[in-house]
Amino acid sequence: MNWKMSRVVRTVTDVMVVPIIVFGIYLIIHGHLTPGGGFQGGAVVASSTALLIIAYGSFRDYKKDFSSVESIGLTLFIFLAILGILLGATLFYNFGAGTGGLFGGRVAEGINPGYINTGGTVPLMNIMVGLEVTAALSLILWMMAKSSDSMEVEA
Amino acid sequence: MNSLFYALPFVMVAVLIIMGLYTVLFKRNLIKMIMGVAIIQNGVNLFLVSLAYREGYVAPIWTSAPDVDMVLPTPHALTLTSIVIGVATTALMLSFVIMLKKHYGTTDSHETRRCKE
Amino acid sequence: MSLDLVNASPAFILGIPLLFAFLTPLADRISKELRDAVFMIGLLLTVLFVAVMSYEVFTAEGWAYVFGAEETGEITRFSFFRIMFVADGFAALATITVAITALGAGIYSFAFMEGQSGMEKFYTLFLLTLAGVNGMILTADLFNLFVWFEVTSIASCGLVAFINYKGKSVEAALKYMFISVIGGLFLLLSIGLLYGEYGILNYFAIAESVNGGVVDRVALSIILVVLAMKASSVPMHMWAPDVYTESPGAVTPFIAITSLGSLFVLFRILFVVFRYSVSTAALGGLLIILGLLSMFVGVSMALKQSDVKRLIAYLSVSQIGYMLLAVGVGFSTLENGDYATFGALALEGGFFHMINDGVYKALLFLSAAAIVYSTGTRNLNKLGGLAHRMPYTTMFFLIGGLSIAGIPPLSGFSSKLLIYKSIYLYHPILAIIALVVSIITFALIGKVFYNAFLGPDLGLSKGEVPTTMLLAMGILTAVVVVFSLFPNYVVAEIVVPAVEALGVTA
Amino acid sequence: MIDIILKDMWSPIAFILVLVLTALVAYMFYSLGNPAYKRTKHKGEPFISGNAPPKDVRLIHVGGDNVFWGFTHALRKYLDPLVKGHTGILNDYVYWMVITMALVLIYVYILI
Repeated sequence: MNWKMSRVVRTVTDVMVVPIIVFGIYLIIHGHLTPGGGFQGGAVVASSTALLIIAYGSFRDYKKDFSSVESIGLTLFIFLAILGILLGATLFYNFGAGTGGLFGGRVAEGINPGYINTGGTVPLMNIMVGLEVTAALSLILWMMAKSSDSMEVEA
Repeated sequence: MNSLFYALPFVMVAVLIIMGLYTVLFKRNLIKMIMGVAIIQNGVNLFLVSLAYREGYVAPIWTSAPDVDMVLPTPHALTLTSIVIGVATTALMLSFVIMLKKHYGTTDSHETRRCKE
Repeated sequence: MSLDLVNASPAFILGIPLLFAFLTPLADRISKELRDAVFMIGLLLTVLFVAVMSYEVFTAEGWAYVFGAEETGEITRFSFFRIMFVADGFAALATITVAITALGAGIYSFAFMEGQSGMEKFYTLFLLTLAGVNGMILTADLFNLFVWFEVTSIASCGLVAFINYKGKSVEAALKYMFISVIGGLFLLLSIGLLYGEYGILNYFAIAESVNGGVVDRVALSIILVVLAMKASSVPMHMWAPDVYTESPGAVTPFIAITSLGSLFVLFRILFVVFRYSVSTAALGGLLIILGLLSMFVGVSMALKQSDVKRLIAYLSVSQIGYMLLAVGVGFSTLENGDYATFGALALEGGFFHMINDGVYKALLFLSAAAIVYSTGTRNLNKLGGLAHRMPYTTMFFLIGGLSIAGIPPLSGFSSKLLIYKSIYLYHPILAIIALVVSIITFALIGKVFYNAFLGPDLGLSKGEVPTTMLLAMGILTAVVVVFSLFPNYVVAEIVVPAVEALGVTA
Repeated sequence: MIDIILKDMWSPIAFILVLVLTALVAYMFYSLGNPAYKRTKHKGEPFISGNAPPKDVRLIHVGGDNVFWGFTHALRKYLDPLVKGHTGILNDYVYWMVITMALVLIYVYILI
C-alpha cells in the first residue's frame, strides 16, 4: 500500500474518523433500545478503518491484533450463551435480565423513553458482536487493500 | 388502485431477481456475476421487508413510540441476518476472485475452468 | 432451574464446536501444541455429547430443546416462536454420521496439514463447519436452517480454498461458494413465501396449517431443488467433483458430509412439513427420478476419469442417488398400503445406506489423500505398485472400496440388499438399474485398486503414511467392520428409531 | 439366543463362516497335491507371445485409461456428450440449477 490521497482528503479524514467511531459505539451500546446493535455499529466503526486506508494508503500490520480481538469477541459471545445452560436454564437464556447488576435494570412496561441499564445479557452480547465485527471487517478491508495493491505492482 | 400500489414492491422483487439471474447466467465477468448475486440478494431482502409491511402499523421500537399497533419484527430480523450473511459471502467471493486473478490472470468465467469433465 | 447436561446435549453439540472454534486462534498465540490440544478437546467433547444425546434418544425418547427458555423441557404454544432444536432418532442418526466422519478427518488432518501456515484458521473453519452441519440437522426452524446452511457454505468454502497457492483450489471454492450462495438466496425466498402465508417458521407449526396451495408448491419445489443441489444430486452435481478433487485431502470427507447433511435436512422437511399436503406418490416419484439420474450419470462420468479423487467423487454422486431412490420409494408409499410391505423397508435401507455411505466414503477419500500424500500425484496413468510400500493404506482402501461396491460381507452390501429388495417390490426395473450401477461401481473400484496399488513397484511412494493418519483411517475401518458384522443391531438400534421419528410408524 | 439375521435375509456372520469353511476345504484339496512339484524359472512372469518380458517395470503395468478401454470406447456415443456437458463454466452450473428448479416447479404444479 503505497498511495496517498491529497491533503484535503487526509484532513477531512482526520476530522471525521472520531465522530464515526463515536457514532458506531453509540449504535452498539444502544442496540437493545433502538435500531442498531453489534453488527451495524461494528460496520460503522470499521468504515473508519476503510476511510483511513483509502486516505493514507499505508497502514501498520495489525493483522494479528485484529484476529485476536475477533476471536475474543466471539469466544465471550458463545461463552455468555453457554453460561445460560451452566446456570441451569437453556442456551442463550437471558440470565442477566432484572437482576440489578450491570444492564440488569427492570424493563418498564409499555411505552417508555428507553433506559440504557436494561436488557440483561443482550447489551453484553451486542458489545461482543460489535468488537468482533469491527475487527473482522477491518481485517477484510486491510487484506483486500494489501492484495489488490500487490497485484498492481506485479502488473 | 390501492391493491396495485401494495403489489408494487413484489413486482420490483421479481424484476430484481430476474435481473440478477440474467447477470449470473449471461455475463462472463466474475465480478459482474458477483454483482448479479448481490442484486438477487437485494431482491430477496426487499421481499422479506415488503412482507412485514402493514398499513398504519409502526416499527416495534418501544422507545418513545406512539400509541398504535406495531408490526411483528421477525421478517426484519430475517432481513438483517440475511444482510450480514450477504456481507460475509460477498467479501469471501471477491477475495476468491482476487486470488483467482493472481493465479490465472483472468476474471472471465469461460477461461477459469481448469476443473472440468 | 437445574443443570441438566443430558437435556442440553443438542445445544452443546452446537455450542461446543462454536466455542472451541473461536478458542483455537487464541490458543495459537500461546503455543502450537495448545492449539492442537484445544481443537482435539473440542472435537472429542462434541462426539461425547452426540453419544450422550443418541443414548438418551435410543433408550428413552426424543425431546425438543427450546433456546432461551427459563425451564428446560417445557413446550408451550409460545415455544414455536423461539429457536427450537429436535433431538429424535433421525437427528441422532445424522449427528452420529457427522461425528464419526469429523473424528476421522480431524485426527487425519494433524499429520496431513503439517507444515501449512495459518493452521489455527483451518481448525476454526473445521469446527465451524461441524457446528454448521449439526445446526442444520438439529434445528426445527426454517430460518435457522438458512443461517446454518450459510455458515456451512462459508466455512467449508474456506476449507476448500485453504491451500490457496493452488489456483485450482480457489477456482473450486469460488464455484462452490457461488452456487451455494445462490441456492441459499432461493432458500430464503421460499422461507419468505412460507412465512408470508403462515406467519411462523417452526416446522411443526407450519405442518399443522400447511394446505398445499400454489405458494406451498413453489416453496416446496425451491427447497427441494436447493437442498438436492447441496447434496450434489444430478443435474446440479457439477460443483461436487471439482470441490472433492481440489480440497485438501484431510477435509474432503468432511465436505462430502455437508452434502449428506443437506440430504438429511431435505428428508426431514419433506417428511415433517410437506407430507400431509402433497401427493406423496408424485413427490416420491420426483425423488426417484433424481436418484436414478444421479446413480447413472455419476457412475458413467466416473468411467472416464483418470484422477483418483475425481473418480471417487463421481462415485459418491452416484451413491447419493441410491439414497434418493430408496427414500423416494419409501416416501411414495406413505399414503397407500404398500408402506407396511416394503415402504418401511425402503426407508430403513435408505437411512442405513446414508450412515454407511458417510463412513466408507470418508475412508475412501482419506486413503486417496494418503496416496496423494505419499506420491504427490493423483493421476492414475502414473500410479502403480503402491501396495509394496503402503500395505495398511491398501487394506483400508480395499475395505472401503468393497463396501461402496456392495460386496458381501461388507456394510454396503447390507444396506444395498434392503434397498434392492424394497425397490424390486416397487418396480423390478429400478432394482435392475441399481444392480447394474453397483456392478459398474465394483468394476471402477477394481480399476483404481489395480492401477494404484497392484503391479510392480514403480518407486513412486515415499513409504507408509504417518501413524496418526493410519489411526484415523483405522477408526473409520473399525466402524465399517462393525457395521458389516452386525447390520441387524445397527438397523434395529439406530436406523429404526430414525424411521419411526419421522412420524411414519405403520 | 441373539438374532444375527438381518430382516430374514442376510447374516454376515454365517457368510464369513461359510467362507472360512470353503477356504478350509480348498486348503484340504491343495494339500492333497504333489509336494515334489518345483517352481519353474518363468513362473509368475508376464507372457507376451513368447517374447522376453521388458526390463523396465513401467512397461509391465497396464494402468490408467487403458483399463476398461474397450468398454468406454464402445460406449463413446453415450459418454462423450456427457463428458462434454461438464463444461466447468460457472454460468452453466447456475443454469442447470435454474433449469432444474423450473422443471421441478412444473412437475410439482401439475402432479402434486
